[in-house]
Amino acid sequence: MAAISWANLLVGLCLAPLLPGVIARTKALFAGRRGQPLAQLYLDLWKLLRKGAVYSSVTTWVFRAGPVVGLAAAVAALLLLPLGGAPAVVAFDGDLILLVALLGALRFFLVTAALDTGSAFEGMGASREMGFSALAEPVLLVALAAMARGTGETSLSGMFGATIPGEWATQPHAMLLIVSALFVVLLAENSRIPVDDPNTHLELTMIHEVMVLDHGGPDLAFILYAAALKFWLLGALLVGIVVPLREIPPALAAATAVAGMALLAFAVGVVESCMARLRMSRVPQLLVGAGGLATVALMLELVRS
Amino acid sequence: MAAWVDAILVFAVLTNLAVLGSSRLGLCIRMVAAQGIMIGLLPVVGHWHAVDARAVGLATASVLLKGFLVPWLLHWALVEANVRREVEPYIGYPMSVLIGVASLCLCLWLSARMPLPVAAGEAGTGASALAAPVAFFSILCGLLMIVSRRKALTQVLGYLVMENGIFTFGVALALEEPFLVEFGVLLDVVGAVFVMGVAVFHISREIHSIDTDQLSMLREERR
Amino acid sequence: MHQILAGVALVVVGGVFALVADRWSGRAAGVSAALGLVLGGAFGAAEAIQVLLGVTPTPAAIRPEWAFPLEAASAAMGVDALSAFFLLPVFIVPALAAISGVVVMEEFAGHKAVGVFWFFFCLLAASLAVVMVARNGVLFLVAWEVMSVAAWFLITFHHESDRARDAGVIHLIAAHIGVAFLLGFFLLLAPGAGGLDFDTIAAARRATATATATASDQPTGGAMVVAPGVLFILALVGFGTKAGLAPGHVWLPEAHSAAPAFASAVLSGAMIKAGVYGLARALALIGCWEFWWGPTLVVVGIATAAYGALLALAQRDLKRVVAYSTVENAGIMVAGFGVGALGMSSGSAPLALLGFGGGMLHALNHAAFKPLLFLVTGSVHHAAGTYGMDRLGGLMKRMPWTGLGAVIGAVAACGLPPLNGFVSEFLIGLAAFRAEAAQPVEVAAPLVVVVGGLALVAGLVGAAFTRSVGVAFLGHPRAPEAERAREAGWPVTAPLVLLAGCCLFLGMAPVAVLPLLSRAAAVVAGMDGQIAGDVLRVAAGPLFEMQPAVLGFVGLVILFGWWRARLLARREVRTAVTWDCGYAAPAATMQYTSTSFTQQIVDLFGVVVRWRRRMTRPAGLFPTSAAVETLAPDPVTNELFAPAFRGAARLFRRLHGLHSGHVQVYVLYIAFTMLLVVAWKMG
Amino acid sequence: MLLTLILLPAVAGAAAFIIPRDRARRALLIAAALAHLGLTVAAGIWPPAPVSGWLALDGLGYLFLCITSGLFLCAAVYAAGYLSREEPHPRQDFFEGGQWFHNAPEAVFTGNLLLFLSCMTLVMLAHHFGLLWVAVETTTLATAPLIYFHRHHRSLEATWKYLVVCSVGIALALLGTYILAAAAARASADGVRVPVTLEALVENAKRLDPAWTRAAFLFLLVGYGTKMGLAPIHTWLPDAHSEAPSVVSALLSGALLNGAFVGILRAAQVCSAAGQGEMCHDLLLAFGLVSLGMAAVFVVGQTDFKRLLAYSSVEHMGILALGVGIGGTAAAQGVVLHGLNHSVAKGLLFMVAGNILGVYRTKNVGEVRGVLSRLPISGALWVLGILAITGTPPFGAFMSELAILKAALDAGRWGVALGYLAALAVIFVAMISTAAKMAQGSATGADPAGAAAEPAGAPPANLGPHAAARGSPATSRGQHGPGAAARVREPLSAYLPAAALAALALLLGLWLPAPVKSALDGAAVALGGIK
Repeated sequence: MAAISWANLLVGLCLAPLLPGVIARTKALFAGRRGQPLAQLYLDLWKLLRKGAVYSSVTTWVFRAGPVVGLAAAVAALLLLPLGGAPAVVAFDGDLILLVALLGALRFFLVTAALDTGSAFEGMGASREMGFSALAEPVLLVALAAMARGTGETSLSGMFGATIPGEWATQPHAMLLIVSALFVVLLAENSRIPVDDPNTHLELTMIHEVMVLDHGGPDLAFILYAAALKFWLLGALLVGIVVPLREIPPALAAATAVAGMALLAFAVGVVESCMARLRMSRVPQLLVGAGGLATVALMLELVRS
Repeated sequence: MAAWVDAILVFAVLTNLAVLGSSRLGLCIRMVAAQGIMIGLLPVVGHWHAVDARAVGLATASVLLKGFLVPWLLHWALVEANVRREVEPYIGYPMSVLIGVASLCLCLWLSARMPLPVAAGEAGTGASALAAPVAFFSILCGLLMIVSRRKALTQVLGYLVMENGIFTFGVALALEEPFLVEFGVLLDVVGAVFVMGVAVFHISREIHSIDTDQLSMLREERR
Repeated sequence: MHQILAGVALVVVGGVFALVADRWSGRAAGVSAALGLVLGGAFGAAEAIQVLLGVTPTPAAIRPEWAFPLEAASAAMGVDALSAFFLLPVFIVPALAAISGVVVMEEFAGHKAVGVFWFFFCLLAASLAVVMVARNGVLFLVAWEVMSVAAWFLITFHHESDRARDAGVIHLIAAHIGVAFLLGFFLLLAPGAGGLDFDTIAAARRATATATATASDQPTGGAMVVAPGVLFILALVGFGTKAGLAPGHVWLPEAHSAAPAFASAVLSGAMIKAGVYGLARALALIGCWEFWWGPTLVVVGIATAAYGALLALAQRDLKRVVAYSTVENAGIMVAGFGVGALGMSSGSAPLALLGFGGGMLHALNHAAFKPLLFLVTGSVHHAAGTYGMDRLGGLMKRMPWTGLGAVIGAVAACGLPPLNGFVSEFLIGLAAFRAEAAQPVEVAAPLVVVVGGLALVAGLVGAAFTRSVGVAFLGHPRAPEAERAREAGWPVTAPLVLLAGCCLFLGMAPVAVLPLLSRAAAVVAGMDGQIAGDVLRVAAGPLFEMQPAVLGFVGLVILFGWWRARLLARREVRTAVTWDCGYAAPAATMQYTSTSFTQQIVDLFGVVVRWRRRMTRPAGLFPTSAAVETLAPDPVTNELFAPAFRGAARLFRRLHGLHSGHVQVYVLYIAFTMLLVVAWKMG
Repeated sequence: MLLTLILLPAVAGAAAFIIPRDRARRALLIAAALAHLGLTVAAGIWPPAPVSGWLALDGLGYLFLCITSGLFLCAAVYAAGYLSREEPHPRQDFFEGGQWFHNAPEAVFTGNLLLFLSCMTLVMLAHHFGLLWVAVETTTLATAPLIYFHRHHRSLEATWKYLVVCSVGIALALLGTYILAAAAARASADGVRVPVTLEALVENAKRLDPAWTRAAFLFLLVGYGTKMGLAPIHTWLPDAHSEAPSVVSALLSGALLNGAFVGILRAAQVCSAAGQGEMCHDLLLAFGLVSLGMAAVFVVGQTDFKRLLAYSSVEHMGILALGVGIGGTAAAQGVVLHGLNHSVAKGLLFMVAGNILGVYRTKNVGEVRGVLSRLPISGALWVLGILAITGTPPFGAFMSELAILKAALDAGRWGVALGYLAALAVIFVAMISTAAKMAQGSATGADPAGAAAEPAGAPPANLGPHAAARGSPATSRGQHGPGAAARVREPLSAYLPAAALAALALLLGLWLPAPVKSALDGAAVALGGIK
């Protein structure tokens, strides 16, 4: 059984950078452009890893620790992630708390690294990042709590295991609310369009990109890879709910899960092409709305049982 | 002998009303002195047949103190403060007399309801039905004078009238308390009045008037 | 028991020596006090750990013959697992803080009463220990108030500043009103002639609890005269004000920011625990559990935590941020107790033990990282002379050890994985999630508040501490004082490193702490230590299974750090100026300030924080100066207590007119009273 | 033995009037105080025989006699130092600017002090109600000149009010005594006469006419209540305490109020023996609560720290009345201990207030700051005193207030307990914020050493209260000077008695020596009689 989990982990580590490529490609499709190659991110990572590094004179060891701890947190979080119905490498009651906390650690060190440079832009990005994540985190946890209430399990692997189809049958509207809430959280956490524009070049409007403005070489590689892993992580949670798996052989389950992820990436691409960015003051309202959805879902679950 | 007692008590009531009604301090002092003398004679008059050394001693002492020593002191304070007339008091003179009469009726009604320890009017006990009501009336008049007058000297007189009331109550109940207490009470009353007199003397010298309005600096501000 | 008393005696002797040694030099006073505290602390902590580990059987309560003026009072003292657990921070934190304090206090040696300060510092530590050990209501209250009065002298050390004086007075008033409630609690706990000894009370209540288990709580045995609900409210308010629960927290930020930093470390690290210990002891003493206690504790706890986190965001003073985070952590501890109470009232032992265990472990963790943060602020103030974050910056380069301590403290305070803050929040979260998933609705509903609340609080506290560490320690120094800041000597940094080590140890190996926890939680839950140990080992299973993931995370950090070093080994690493869009002269003031960083979040919760912004707009064609200043006074003080106190004072002053100054009126009062009395009694 | 107890201070008082040389008179004062304390303690060890039923030493009397005697000794030591620092010649009153005043002759002051002690002893020993009334009246007359020691406008006003209010009150008490005598007269059937003494009355209390005993108790309660300072008939207390010299205020609060309280307790003993105990409880409870309420109202926003202490006395008398009102032995022990605690703490506070007044020359709380830095010893004692009087542990008052609260709660009187705790809380808030503002902060106030305009021939600066004012009286407000005002040398006699009282207050909170415990129990038994 453990082999499947490690296999899923490897799949995640390898295919994660593919998803941004898919998103970029769908946006190009909508815009009528050829778009960058699917493996663009792989190439960037390869290029960056072989470069030197330029560190600002102002920064201290905190700046250097940022990317390293960030990537470590992302990979550690991946250890906890079940994919395609198979349990995660490390699965225990309450592992969702550890997952959210690891994302918190990633965010903490990235933000402190940003503030270390002492530039106004990084400060701005850090401030916005903390502001929005302070609202996104509760939504994620309440959504997972609703899932826990529905499935009666407190471990991620248990939740996203075989019981999901039964849940869709008994509580379809609650599950729908959870999916939409998680989708909003995915967009917010990974700086996709409605919340933040990943490939804008105007520092004043950025959130995530401006935080990593001063990183270069291997540091930037680590950060980009961590971001991709984070997208894979939250995507897998969403896919775990949306694609109900019957008792099918694990290899096939993994494949369907990866297909689901690609589909998710395509969906995000579609959303990014059709919508413009929300005004900065609108974003909290979006997150609070998502929070409302998750809470309603939880209430439905509570009332039912 | 009851007739004499009643006469004295009636005299006391009249002096009370007179003091309430008059504005001239010199007159008030003399009237209160007279009341002191008459009340002082009560122990003797009450027990005319069984008069003993104790009663006579008490009577002479109170007559001497209340009739002569205290009025002399108050006169000396009056002269020192060279004040003739009570400045207009909080409650007007006619009004005070009216209140006096009303309180007399109240006292009569009250004492009728209140059981007196000694059957009223028994011969030889010196207690007469009038004693208790007159005593309460004097106390009320004393309080009224203290509360309604402005001059410090009048307040001393009010206190004296109140003491006379309480003294009549004591004698009226024909108490056989030993001699010492009677005399001690007398001594204290006079002592209190004496100290008050000295205080009035100082007040007049300190603030050149014995009007208690000057004496109202110590208060809590209503910020 | 005798070792602990010896420890307390040593601490007091240290204090007295400090008072005497002040004649020669302030430093001598500091050293003697620190010596007393360290030796006494070592003695006491040793025995406390032995009791907790069950090495020595919990010593029977000693009851020395002592002619107290009140016969209900007796000097009964005893140590059980609960007391021993809370004795740890009480003995260790003051000792560490004193070492760091000796240096800080030296500069005041000449012109301030340093000896008196050290005496009351030691008296505070000693009275804290006595509070934890007291087994009699009156002795408990006397030690409790001596603790508050000693803390007052620490808070008003800089009494020339108005803020410190007001903080001292507010602290004393809050403490005294708390004692008023505690008086009610202890006296109503065991009405009747019986003394106020905890053992007799516990036995009596347990007897009547079983007797009236079925009937309503009408008194049969006489011991249960008052409904347990009333006792619970009295205890919650009484101990809540000391622990810093929401409406009663108003004194805490003022007091902790007025006292010298290392004294605040003791106030936060040890004194707040007295409130939490008191609440635990009260719950244990009351003996029965009603269904509505759990939800009340949870709601009050989470509300306090969110309120504290929000206010921490809105502060500009480093020390007030740390003080408000104490309020937040107190909220989390009480929320843990709430989860435990829910477990007790719903009869599920694992939930109860997890809840109480989580709450108490958070108290221990808080006693590790909060003094670390306060010592950091103390070291910053000692070096840069100010607490204001907007006049600091770039201290990490100039004070590396303090900087490291600050980062570790911040990570622990935010409850992030490798460190101890996360472990206790994980326990409480686990209990909440498990109950929420499996228990019936009325138990699960309040736990949703815990789940959502903890997540929101984690987000807010994360923002608060990233801002504090970022603005104060990183970036360019914003003022000349920050420029000149230098690390103080080893006595200041050694305790920092030691406390950081504690945080790391507790974070990485929570397994070691579990046995200590189970016996203490058993006392509150009223269960036997052994059974509780087994139940908790099963319930806290995930704590063991989590180890690999956390160790994996740390291993990955080391792996990637080594990988990047190898990558960069052969390549050229240059330093340059931070990317500034090519702007010619970037200034330090262009960096984000403390309030601008958190403005976005705080505006969201504007209705709660209600901060005021004073703005001088740029005027004229060529504006010379413009400034914006935001102030965040504590809304509870400003909107609730201040108007109430002012209104009452105005009403009372209006009544002063009764003393009008005229003799006539006074005599009228006598006559009126006489009339009233006669009418009442003779009518 | 009892007679010597009374006559010793009286004779010393008379001698004090005659002795011309001040130094000898002060020595006599201290010697008489010491002798009196010695005699009291001796009377405790070898209880003397009562004198013809009128004078007797029971538990209650003995305890309050000890308190009065001990407090008088401390006051005597303080007064000796205080008088030596006072200037007899006229000087400027620093409150009302232009008015000059001079002190009363020192002989009058010392003499009256000693007469006061002998009257208080008489009050404690008197078991005959008439004698008790005479004793209480003489205490009023003895203290009137003491209040008027500084012969200026305000103290004269205070004295006048004290005399009028107390005399009216005492007159009512006289009426009560007469009614009691009347009731006794009716009870003395078949020839045997029942004297108006405590033992006789209690002995055949059953035969007393219930209506008359109730009426007697009402008048005695209101009469002696005026003297004891129970609200709303406490009006003389704040004025008298704030205008009298601090040592007199200490004696007024610490001893005089207790004397009146003993009077009420005697009446209550008789009344409860006659079966009217329940009425006494209600009345005392009512007066207690009203006093606590009034004290709480007047303490808030009080700007004069001596009036603050005066209202605190009203509060504590309220607590004593409340304790007796609740009834039962536990409450009785609380009341007795509280009487002791209050006298000790209040004496300490007034003496320290005198020191502060002497240096800062203002009673306005707003203008006094930094006492801890200017008068370190007095400042520390001030803070300890305030903590003691507000019933903060580890001081004694906490234990006694706790006992009374426990009795109230055990008796199931929730309303009373709630009101009691609320009033105590309000009073603590008001007093601690005032006292803390005074004690801490950088010192203000005129610098006695180096004011610029030194009036010619003025004696060298020293600590004497009302010491010659330097320059304009407004110096205390105007002149803060760059640095905090210098630290003032405090003479031993100014703080030694206060320090002794502070130590006693702390001791009473933590440990009770055996003799004190037996005295307290003796008094509690007598008080417990009021079921």
